[in-house]
Amino acid sequence: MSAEHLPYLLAAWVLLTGLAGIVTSRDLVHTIMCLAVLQTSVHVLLLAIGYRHDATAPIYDDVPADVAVVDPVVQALTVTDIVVGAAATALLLAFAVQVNKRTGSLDPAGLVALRG
Amino acid sequence: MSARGFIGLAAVVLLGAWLVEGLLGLPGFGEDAPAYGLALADLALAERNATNAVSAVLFDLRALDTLGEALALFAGAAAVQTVLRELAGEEESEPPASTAVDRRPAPTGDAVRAVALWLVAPTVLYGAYIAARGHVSVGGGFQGGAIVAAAVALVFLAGRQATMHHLAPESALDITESIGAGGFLVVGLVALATGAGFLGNVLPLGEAGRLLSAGTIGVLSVLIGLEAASALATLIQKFVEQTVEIRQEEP
Amino acid sequence: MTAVQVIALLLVAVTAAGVAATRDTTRQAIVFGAHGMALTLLFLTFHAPGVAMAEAAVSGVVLPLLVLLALAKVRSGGR
Amino acid sequence: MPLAIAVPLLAAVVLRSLPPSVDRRVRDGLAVLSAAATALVTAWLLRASAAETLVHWVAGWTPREENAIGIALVADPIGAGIAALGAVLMTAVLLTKWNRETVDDRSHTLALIFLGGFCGFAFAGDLLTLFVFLETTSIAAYAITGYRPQELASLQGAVNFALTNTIGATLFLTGAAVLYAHAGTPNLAEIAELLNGAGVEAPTVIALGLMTAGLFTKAAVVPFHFWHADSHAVAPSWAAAFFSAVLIQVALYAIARLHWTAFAGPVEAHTDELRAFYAVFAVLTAGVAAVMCLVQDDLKRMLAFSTVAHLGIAAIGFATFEPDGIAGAGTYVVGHGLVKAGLFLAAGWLLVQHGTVSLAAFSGRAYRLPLLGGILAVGGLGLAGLPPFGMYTGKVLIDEAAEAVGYGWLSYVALAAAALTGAAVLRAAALVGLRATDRGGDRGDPDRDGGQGGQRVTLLILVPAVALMAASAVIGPLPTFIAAAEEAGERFVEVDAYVDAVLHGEAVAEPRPEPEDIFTAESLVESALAALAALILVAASLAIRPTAAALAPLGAAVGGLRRVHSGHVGDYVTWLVAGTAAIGITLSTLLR
Repeated sequence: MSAEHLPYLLAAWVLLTGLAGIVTSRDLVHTIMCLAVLQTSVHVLLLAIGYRHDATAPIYDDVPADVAVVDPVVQALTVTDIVVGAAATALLLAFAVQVNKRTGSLDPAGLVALRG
Repeated sequence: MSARGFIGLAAVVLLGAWLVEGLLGLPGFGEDAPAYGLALADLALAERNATNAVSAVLFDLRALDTLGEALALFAGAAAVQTVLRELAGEEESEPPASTAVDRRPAPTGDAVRAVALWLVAPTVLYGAYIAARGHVSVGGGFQGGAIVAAAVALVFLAGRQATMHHLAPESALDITESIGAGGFLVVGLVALATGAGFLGNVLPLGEAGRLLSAGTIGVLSVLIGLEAASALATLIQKFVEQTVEIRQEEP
Repeated sequence: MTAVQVIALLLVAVTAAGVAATRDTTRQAIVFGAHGMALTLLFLTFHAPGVAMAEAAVSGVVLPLLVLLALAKVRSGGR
Repeated sequence: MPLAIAVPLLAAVVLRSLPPSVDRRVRDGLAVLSAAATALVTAWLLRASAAETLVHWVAGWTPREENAIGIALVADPIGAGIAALGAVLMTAVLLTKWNRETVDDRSHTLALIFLGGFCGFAFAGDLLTLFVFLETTSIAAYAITGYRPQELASLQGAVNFALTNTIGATLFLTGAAVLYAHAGTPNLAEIAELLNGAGVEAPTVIALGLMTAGLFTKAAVVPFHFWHADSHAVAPSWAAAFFSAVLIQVALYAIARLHWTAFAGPVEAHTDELRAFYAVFAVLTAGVAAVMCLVQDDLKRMLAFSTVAHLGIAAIGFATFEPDGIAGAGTYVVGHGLVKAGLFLAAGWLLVQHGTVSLAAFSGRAYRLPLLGGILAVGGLGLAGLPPFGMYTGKVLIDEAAEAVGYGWLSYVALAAAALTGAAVLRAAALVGLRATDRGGDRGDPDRDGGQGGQRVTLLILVPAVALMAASAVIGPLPTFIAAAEEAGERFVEVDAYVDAVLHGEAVAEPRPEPEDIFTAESLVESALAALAALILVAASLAIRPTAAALAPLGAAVGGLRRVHSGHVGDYVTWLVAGTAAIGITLSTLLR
């Protein structure tokens, strides 16, 4: 283990804490927040992959054009994924609100309409 | 803790062990970035006169991905509208203005409200600015849209959902969102018709660093800004509506 | 790696665990906002100012607000 | 190819922005027309791709010095075929919705976004694009599933679906990111070229493991499958008809595509181990789902489990790593998709006209529905693998591929799974169509057929249902279809030809193989036996007692299996995590 891999390990840590939160969760809103955290893990990973030392942001408005920059592709993907992830989270929250309306609780154990 | 908790945590630990072992085999952080991304960063400036390479990737080089994500956002907003509408009691018509004022939720401190309201206009302007200059400097449509949506959140904090409803009724948000996503598609199809390829560039490139430069990148960025702002505002608005509904029911 | 990067990484690690460990969902929404801010800082150190901007607006403002609104709905009787 | 993506998406956007005053016939017409246009475009692409692999560089960014710059859309017969299947089915299901939705209905918008994303996914020649369109289709699909939030079951299905699949998507993207970092490019052809001969390295294993786990979730492979039955039992029938035909199958397609591009080089030396690896999951999927299918009372949930079982059979075809296996899997998916969509539409008709799809409810009714029973029976025989349906053809090809690599026993697993699912549906057919007991508790009213638009709804739903099944029966024995499928299979596994076509602009025309003779005595006898076994099973079950419980001869074991399908999303995620860990550790061991 070395400092060189710390950002990757952080991404794994965030992924795993999100999963751990979900499997132990007894509240749908709690589950959804953990899912939102879990999704940020891949943002960390993507940006860490695109990063290189001694480079600058891929935006040239106040730096010379021949300067070394980091990868813009992973940044583009991350930006879109953050916004779309928010939409997915909002959809799940809307479901959760509805579940609460039907069962009066947010415990997924109360969802017993489908089984077997 | 339940049995599921224990088994689940054990599985998570197992997965973690495998993941960590594999990730340690990756090349070290910051040693090198993918060649593909670096090549695209060069092309953005060299061939599109775009000083923001991220926007060049989003709205030209890999605009198809952006289209896919934009439509996912579009679908998400449309879905939340449908799911929460059922809850609102199937009532579609807008509430009359007089009752709408009474639907104010928690009393918010006057100071908070004043500050929030004062912040709204600059925030919206800032968001628009970010979206419009996406091809030149930091930011772009998604960021601008998100910032405008944050402004909508400020209106809510100011306890003015009646105002919010007035300024941005659901039907209007539907339209602006459709203009954003639809415009993106139409620009892409126009480019296809003119032979530049779907979502290709059809406008003059201008001079790098100027507002009118980088061809279609700026146009698409603004359209995405519109789409993202409307979609996120729709989400906030639908959720606000829910809480207001309930508070009104309380004695 | 710079010192700021390491600090930002640790902040993200702590806040992520915080979100998963916080059982009270109202408080969790606040911790999630903090997680968003830690990520914003991290992304700035990764030379991704645009991503940081989106992260701040979405994870810092929009998502916590949506969660609090959903909770307000749930708490107020829920049906 | 961009048209296949842009047309449905544009129609979706327009549909949402139309003012409420616009007549619904205009809306329905626009939706059906755009889906039909997409079907035409994809059909044309399918035809054109038979001659050579079509490559389109989006926005005109062609490769520089044979390095990819833009996003490549690639159409080969398998990819174009699944896109065309999706577009045709979407057209059919939208037709069944004609004039039946309210004006503020968003289902058309969501369905068309799904279709556009689906086409993008089928044609993607780029790792990141693959992810993006996976996301687009998924969000649209979650939304459609949770579309009727009045019902708790609907919500439960949608929550389970959205949560597990979002985790799956994140796992996939994590793997894709690692692969992108490792290869330095997201273009699949270029990755294949760069990693050719690279051997297995740590990032390859991580990428393969995570992407496989993510796609297994999307493909509902056991033990990642739990969300599937929950969501399909509650999704509107028209959507379930469409989803069950292509939603999970396209994920299997992606697994195969990745195997024969990005991972072809690195894992070449470990082909045998990987074959066993995939075969285990395929057999598990076919077996578990077939048993679960048999013990369901809810017709839609039964059909959902049968879909998973049939995906397992198609996965057997993939796991052989033979061109014929791919051809067989492709044929099987097409044949199955048409029949299953027809069955779901029929179930939807039951729901509309009789308000239930519970078999227990039907077994007590005093009247019969011979027409519907007939449709279900034909579909059941098709599922059991009887010719002339496309599934028979597919299975023969899969059998041959399995035989060729020394996995001949796999064909018996497929046979058994097909017979079990066929039996389940045949039993439903018998209960709905034949049983006319006069026991009390008659909750149905035969005159209800006249209610809710009666005749017209019947025509609108059942005609497309029958037409889809007939299509499956027509293409099944068609020699040109079989030859085309075999050629498509050959081309699918030719990694070098794919790379040449995408990066170097070299189209390769392969000689067309002679169509396999699928009507060998052995295959015919086998399929007849399967159908017979299914019939006997049905007869026995009906003779004993018409309840689902009586059909559980393995008692405790089946009971345990059913308890595992708890409906609790925490359990599902636990299975998902455990499955991912198992995949990862197994791959690390196998590929050492």
